[in-house]
Amino acid sequence: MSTTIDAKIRIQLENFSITDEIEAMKKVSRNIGGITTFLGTGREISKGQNISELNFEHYPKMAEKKLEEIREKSIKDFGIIDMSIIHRIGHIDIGENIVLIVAAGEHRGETFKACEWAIAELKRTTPIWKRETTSTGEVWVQDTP
Amino acid sequence: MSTTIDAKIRIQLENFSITDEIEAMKKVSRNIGGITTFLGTGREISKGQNISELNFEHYPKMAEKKLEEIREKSIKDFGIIDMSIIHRIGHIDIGENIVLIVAAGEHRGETFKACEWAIAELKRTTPIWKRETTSTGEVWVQDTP
Amino acid sequence: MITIKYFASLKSIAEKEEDSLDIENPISIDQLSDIISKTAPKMGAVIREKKVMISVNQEMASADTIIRDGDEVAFLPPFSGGSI
Amino acid sequence: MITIKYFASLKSIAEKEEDSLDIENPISIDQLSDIISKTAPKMGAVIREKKVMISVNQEMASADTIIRDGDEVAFLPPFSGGSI
Repeated sequence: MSTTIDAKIRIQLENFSITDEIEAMKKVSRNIGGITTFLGTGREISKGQNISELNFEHYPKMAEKKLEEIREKSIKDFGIIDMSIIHRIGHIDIGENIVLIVAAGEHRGETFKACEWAIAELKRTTPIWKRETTSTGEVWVQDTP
Repeated sequence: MSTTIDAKIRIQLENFSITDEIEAMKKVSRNIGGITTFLGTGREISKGQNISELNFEHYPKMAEKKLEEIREKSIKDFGIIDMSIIHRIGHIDIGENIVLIVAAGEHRGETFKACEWAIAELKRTTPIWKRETTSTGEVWVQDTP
Repeated sequence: MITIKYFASLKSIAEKEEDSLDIENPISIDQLSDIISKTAPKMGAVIREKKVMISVNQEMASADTIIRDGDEVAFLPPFSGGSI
Repeated sequence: MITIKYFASLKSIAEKEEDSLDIENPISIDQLSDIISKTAPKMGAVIREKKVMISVNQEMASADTIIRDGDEVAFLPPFSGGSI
């Protein structure tokens, strides 16, 4: 777990600043013309049930490795300039930031494609698990809606 | 021209904070699960020429009206929860923020689609013009690359 | 009175940002273009070559759109969109 | 010594987070699963029903992947992705 804003891949307990992450990304190149960002936040309702809190657990080392693979493949396959991926773990309240993907490129088309692919790939390949707390108890969420 | 962060459509001289805009968006609904954001920034090079500065001009009233139309159509056609669009005018340095589109939804798919459509539609329909200053002078940019 | 507005690159072609024309109306955009061409032939050429879009009261218009006293007509060069 | 790790919902099924097995090796994931089933039948059932993915040294593995002394084997329930 690292909290250095220069690290392009991070899994951390604390919140992140989207502005700071984008400003860090802008420093990578003066040719960046478009930055597409996806932010995942904690929703209040899941399958009709009110959620009071979320908890995230990850497999250390493997999760970071998968995120780095996603970053490298995004740069290579979509021709973007750079990408950063930050995922929080531990306790997260409704409305709080969970995951951030920042895709920067010369033109906007590739940044949308890369960002959308990266979040789907993160959900598919990165060992991170979510536990939802509702009025009926706690449950590990096993599907990817 | 308004600078109230609650206004979902703004054309303004001053910079904006992406974090503040996203936090304002989160307040709209506790069912927001995904927020896709597009940020357009000033690139250093355009068609092989070094750009030293940018200037933006808009047609007041008409530009705001077009942005509001884009916002309303995005919400209606893509089923997102809400969208904000902010465009700066006047002098803008390389690397600075120019335009921000924030699309918030319950699920990520519609937020990517709405955000990508909105920036394309903004470029197509909104009366905003860009003047680039290079070593050979100033030129109004008339194509949409 | 019809208000005419020029934006971006058209300001230097028209050599003004705004104009007020005290002309007989209603007339079509096409007829207005003829009137402008007489006093500003360079601007007339740009309009004739369809290098600009035209709005009436902030809505997109076409050659046969009718304009009336108090209307605001704007000549709009292609938009740059302000980003990539 | 083979290190075994359980995550998320599997921790309560296995009733532990980590285990160290001093077993003869190299063996396949399939053979390891048999050994686990003997001492932890509920966990064995989950593995047999393919409700989990398995990694060896942080890379995805399959039933015939061979594991050796010092390897880290992890049982991974379906990922939630942590967002929408």
